[in-house]
Amino acid sequence: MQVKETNEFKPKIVAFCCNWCSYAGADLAGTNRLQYPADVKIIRVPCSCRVNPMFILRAFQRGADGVILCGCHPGDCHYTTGNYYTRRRMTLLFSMLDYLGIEKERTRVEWVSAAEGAKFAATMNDFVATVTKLGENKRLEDLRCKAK
Amino acid sequence: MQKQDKQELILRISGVNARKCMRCGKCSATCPAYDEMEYHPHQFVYMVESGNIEPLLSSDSIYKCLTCFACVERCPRDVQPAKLIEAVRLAVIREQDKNHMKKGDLPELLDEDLPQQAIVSAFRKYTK
Amino acid sequence: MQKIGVFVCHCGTNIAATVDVKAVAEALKGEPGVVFSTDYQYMCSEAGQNLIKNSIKEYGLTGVVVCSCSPRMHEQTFRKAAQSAGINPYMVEIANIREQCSWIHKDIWSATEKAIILGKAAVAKVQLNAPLTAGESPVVKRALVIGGGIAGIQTALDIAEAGFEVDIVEKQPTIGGKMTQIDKTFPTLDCAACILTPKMVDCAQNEKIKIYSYSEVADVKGFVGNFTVKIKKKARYVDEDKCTGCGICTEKCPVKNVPNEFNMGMDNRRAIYIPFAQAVPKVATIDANYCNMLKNGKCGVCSKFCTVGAIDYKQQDTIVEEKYGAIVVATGFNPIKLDDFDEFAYSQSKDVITSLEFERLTNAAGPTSGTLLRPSDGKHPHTIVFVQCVGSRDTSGCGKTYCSKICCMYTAKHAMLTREKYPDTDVYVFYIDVRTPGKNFDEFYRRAVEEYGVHYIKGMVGKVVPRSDGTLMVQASDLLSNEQLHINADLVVLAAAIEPDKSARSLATMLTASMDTNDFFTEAHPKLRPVESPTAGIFLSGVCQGPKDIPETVSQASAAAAKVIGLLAKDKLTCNPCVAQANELMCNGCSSCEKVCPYGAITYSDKEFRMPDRTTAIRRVASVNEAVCQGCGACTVACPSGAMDLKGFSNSQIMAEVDAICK
Amino acid sequence: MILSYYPGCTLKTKAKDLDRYGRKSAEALGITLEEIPDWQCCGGVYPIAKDEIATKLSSVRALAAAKAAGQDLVTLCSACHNVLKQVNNDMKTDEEIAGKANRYLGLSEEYHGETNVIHYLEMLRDKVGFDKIKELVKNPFTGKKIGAYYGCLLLRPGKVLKMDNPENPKIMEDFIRAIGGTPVIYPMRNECCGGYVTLEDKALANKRSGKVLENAKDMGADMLITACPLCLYNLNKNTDGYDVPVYYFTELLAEALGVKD
Repeated sequence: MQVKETNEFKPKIVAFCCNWCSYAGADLAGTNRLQYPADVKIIRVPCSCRVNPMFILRAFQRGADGVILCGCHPGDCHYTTGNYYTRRRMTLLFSMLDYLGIEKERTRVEWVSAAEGAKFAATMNDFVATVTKLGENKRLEDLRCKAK
Repeated sequence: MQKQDKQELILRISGVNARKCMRCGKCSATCPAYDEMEYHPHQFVYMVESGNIEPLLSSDSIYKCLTCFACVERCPRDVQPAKLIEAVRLAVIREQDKNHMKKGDLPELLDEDLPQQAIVSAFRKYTK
Repeated sequence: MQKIGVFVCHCGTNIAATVDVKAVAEALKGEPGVVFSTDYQYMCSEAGQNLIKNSIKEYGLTGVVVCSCSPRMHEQTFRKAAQSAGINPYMVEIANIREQCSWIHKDIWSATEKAIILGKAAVAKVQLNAPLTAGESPVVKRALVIGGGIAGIQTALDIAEAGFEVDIVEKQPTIGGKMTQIDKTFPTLDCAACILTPKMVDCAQNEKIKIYSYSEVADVKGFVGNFTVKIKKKARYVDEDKCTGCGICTEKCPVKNVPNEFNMGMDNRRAIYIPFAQAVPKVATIDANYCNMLKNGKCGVCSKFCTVGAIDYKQQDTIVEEKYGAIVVATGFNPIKLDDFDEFAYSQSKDVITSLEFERLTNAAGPTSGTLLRPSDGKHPHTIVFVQCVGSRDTSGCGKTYCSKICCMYTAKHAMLTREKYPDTDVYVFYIDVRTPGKNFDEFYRRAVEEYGVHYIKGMVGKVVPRSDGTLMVQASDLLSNEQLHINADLVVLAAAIEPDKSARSLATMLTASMDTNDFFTEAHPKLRPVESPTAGIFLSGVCQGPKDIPETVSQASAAAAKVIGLLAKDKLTCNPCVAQANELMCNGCSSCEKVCPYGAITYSDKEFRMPDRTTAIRRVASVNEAVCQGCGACTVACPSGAMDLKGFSNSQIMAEVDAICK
Repeated sequence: MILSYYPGCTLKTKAKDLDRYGRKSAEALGITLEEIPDWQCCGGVYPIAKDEIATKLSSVRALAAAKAAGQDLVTLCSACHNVLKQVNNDMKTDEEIAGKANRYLGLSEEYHGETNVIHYLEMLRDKVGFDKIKELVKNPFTGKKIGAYYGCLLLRPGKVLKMDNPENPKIMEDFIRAIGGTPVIYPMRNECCGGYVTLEDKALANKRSGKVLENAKDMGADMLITACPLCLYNLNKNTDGYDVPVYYFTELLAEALGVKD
């Protein structure tokens, strides 16, 4: 296995994708071989509304540099109303995180349908670029977790 | 003024979103001053939307609108054509020396029964 | 601690070309709980599956991680393999290293690194997996159809055809719905009664179908496969079993001035009535608002003339309780009220009518026996103006924002029939757009114009002025010639927008079925599940879901029936085991979860708990109905005390994944 | 009951009858109309444009005066009613206009549309009640076929004025019934008489008024009533051949109540 230069900053990005639209959109990006950085790691959830703010705080505590939530477009939620809850909850959470010093650019909610492979890839490229520009996230990170 | 600036001016003064129009023509169907107008209410909406303002500015139609609001009341899309016509008229008379009615014209137009209301209204509509 | 086996798939070169699969298998060996890790060329092949099965047995694995393609692809395959080797299928997790790794990265080093992290996350999750058992619930093999119009009739007939029992609840005294009022149907112009009434009779004669006419749904409890429904049978003061429908009572009744709703109030009926000759059931009904006997105890004429003693003035509303496996909503529509459109003078002139009233004026069973006569003076109209889009596509707040879809076609039909029957009549149609997407629809409309000489005018009517000579001055715009027209008409026909029946909203609440802002029921998926409500076991038929014409309604009705049959054909329903679960000890009874649940799956009950000091306390706690819960997880986040969790996607599992990714 | 009253310029000059009979009738109905001090002309037409502030100020002053008195503001002239209600609505709902107007006026207390503006007819309907008027009528117009002429200013825009159904109003018909007359419903009753355009285009006003009168006559009206001096002027100028006299509704009210001198 070749060894790579690791001087450049590689952000840690957690992406929560709902099972019905966005996870399928991510699969479609793969099927179409649309590239986006390997820094993005996807966690599958049944619906974007399953994402507890706790998970996002946990990600930042463990050293994530950015967290993105993807769900079905408003009105298209598999569970009818889940993404509306997401939208409201995350608006609140993100402004609180901003207050705590985690820039608004590090958090994002995007609607990606199962047909929008290209949008998924573009969104991830854009998000990674944005977070990379901001650099490492120092806020909320708990170094005790890191030591292990 | 550029074509686009004029369009923006009209839309800003009127507060109307001309894009809501679905071209049903109910405004013109209901307009009591239709026959007197060169451009009819639905044409105002369409021409403002497409930025074709110049012909409206120079047309007498803007002084024929009775501001009776029939078109506003009955428009199924809430476009409010009368407000657009008012805005075009204001765009004209707000320019210097473009008052539609001069004070000197007045005595000739008056008769002894004419209520004050008509005179103040006309001044408001025709002059700046 | 689980004993976990890791299986890394090459997928030929799909994965192996960009991910060093051996390195992945090697790296995951060191993860906690992993007792076996290997790679293989095609894990989904028979040989690959056998490798998993044999390893489970050989190493006594309790959990399996497969690093392969998307779980949307082969999760089921690997779960089945694991199950056949004796472990719970939900102890399998997939790390998606193809669609979300090898296919999108070119650099082997970073792709491999990512694949390892995804593998670690899957291992971390599996550590916390618990065996899940999909619950089963029995299916009551009987369906309920709410609404007995053409939609409900077709659905019921199709379900009965498949051998299942089905009940129709209809609030009117007869089934048949709006179609009974229609004269001819577009685009073929066959008579509505001729094609509808045989179906109504079929319903009455089919022993699998039971009709609750003059009845309403009063309450719905339960869930897919097992609904309990209370049906209110309104008192009709006539014994349905005894009444033969001879009609003598309806001739003898002295109260003659009741507006006849079947003819849109354009003529009168008696206080005891049968809505129309082909009514099903053909049973008389007493209108309590008008009957002298019921109002003040003075009359009793119908009872005297009834030869079978069917009249029962003491009849009361009764409640019937039935169990159903599936419910079909077919509540239909009504034209909107035109109070806010009086520029068309609807309330000022009898000769300004709605299209449905026009149907009655041209129907042989209507108030004029099918001769087109003006309601005001009974004369033939010579100039008729049709106005389209009255209250449709209206965002001003007076009407409906949507297109009512059927008006263009029925107006073309009305115009054409008028010109055919009365060639001396001038017919004008004012339109904004003519919308004719349907088989033979545009041809039909063009025939009205080209063969029948109907004047189609692009524009709208702005004002209708009735005059003392009985004419109607119609002021309108002709946008193509840029003129304002003044037409002296004898009759003006308004194509009023249609809206869902008023009963739909309260019904939706009972069914916990969702509705859009216009009170149309929403479908589970607008393209792929158009006849199902998002609420399991509730199906949609006809206009209750959105405006549609008869051919569309009938196809949707049959589609809904097919879905119901598919459900009723099962003896038991397998539930999704990944559902919410309330920890009763932590629940504080706040109802937050209940409020966000889109399915009404959460209920509260008082339970007795042993307290640490050996006393007992009664607390209100949530419980989830596993047959109803769809597993979205909205409640888990809404719960302030953390009592609610989602099986298969638990808080701890997801956080373990987060930890693994961020390490 | 004491209410603030905004007469408007025309009622002080050409339309003194509208004002005089209105006050007398109010008195007979037990209502005191307090003319607000130092009112200025409303301008006759509502300034529609979003950026018109100065032209709305006289109305805002009147509205603020009524607010200070803690009373509803009654108008009698259709035009004043229209202007005051629409400006009031702006002050209530359009922050930009309200902000500018308040900064300009520098009132001791900012005005944000708190005053309830009602037309005299609404006062009769909602404060007095047509049933009560019916009881107080001494000289009923029995057998008289009276057409109500609403024109445009009383009803439109319906969403702002909220006086009655703008397409099928009944407040004036109910009034006619209350004073013992028979209302004649004719569809042109809410169409424009020609308005201020009469000043420079007599032909247009003649045509519009003619249509109204023709329809009213055709539907059997012996006379028309109106609340607007300009409507009265336009209709009266063009009655040729129709023979339908036009009166202020307050004149009929005063006569019915027996307070017309």
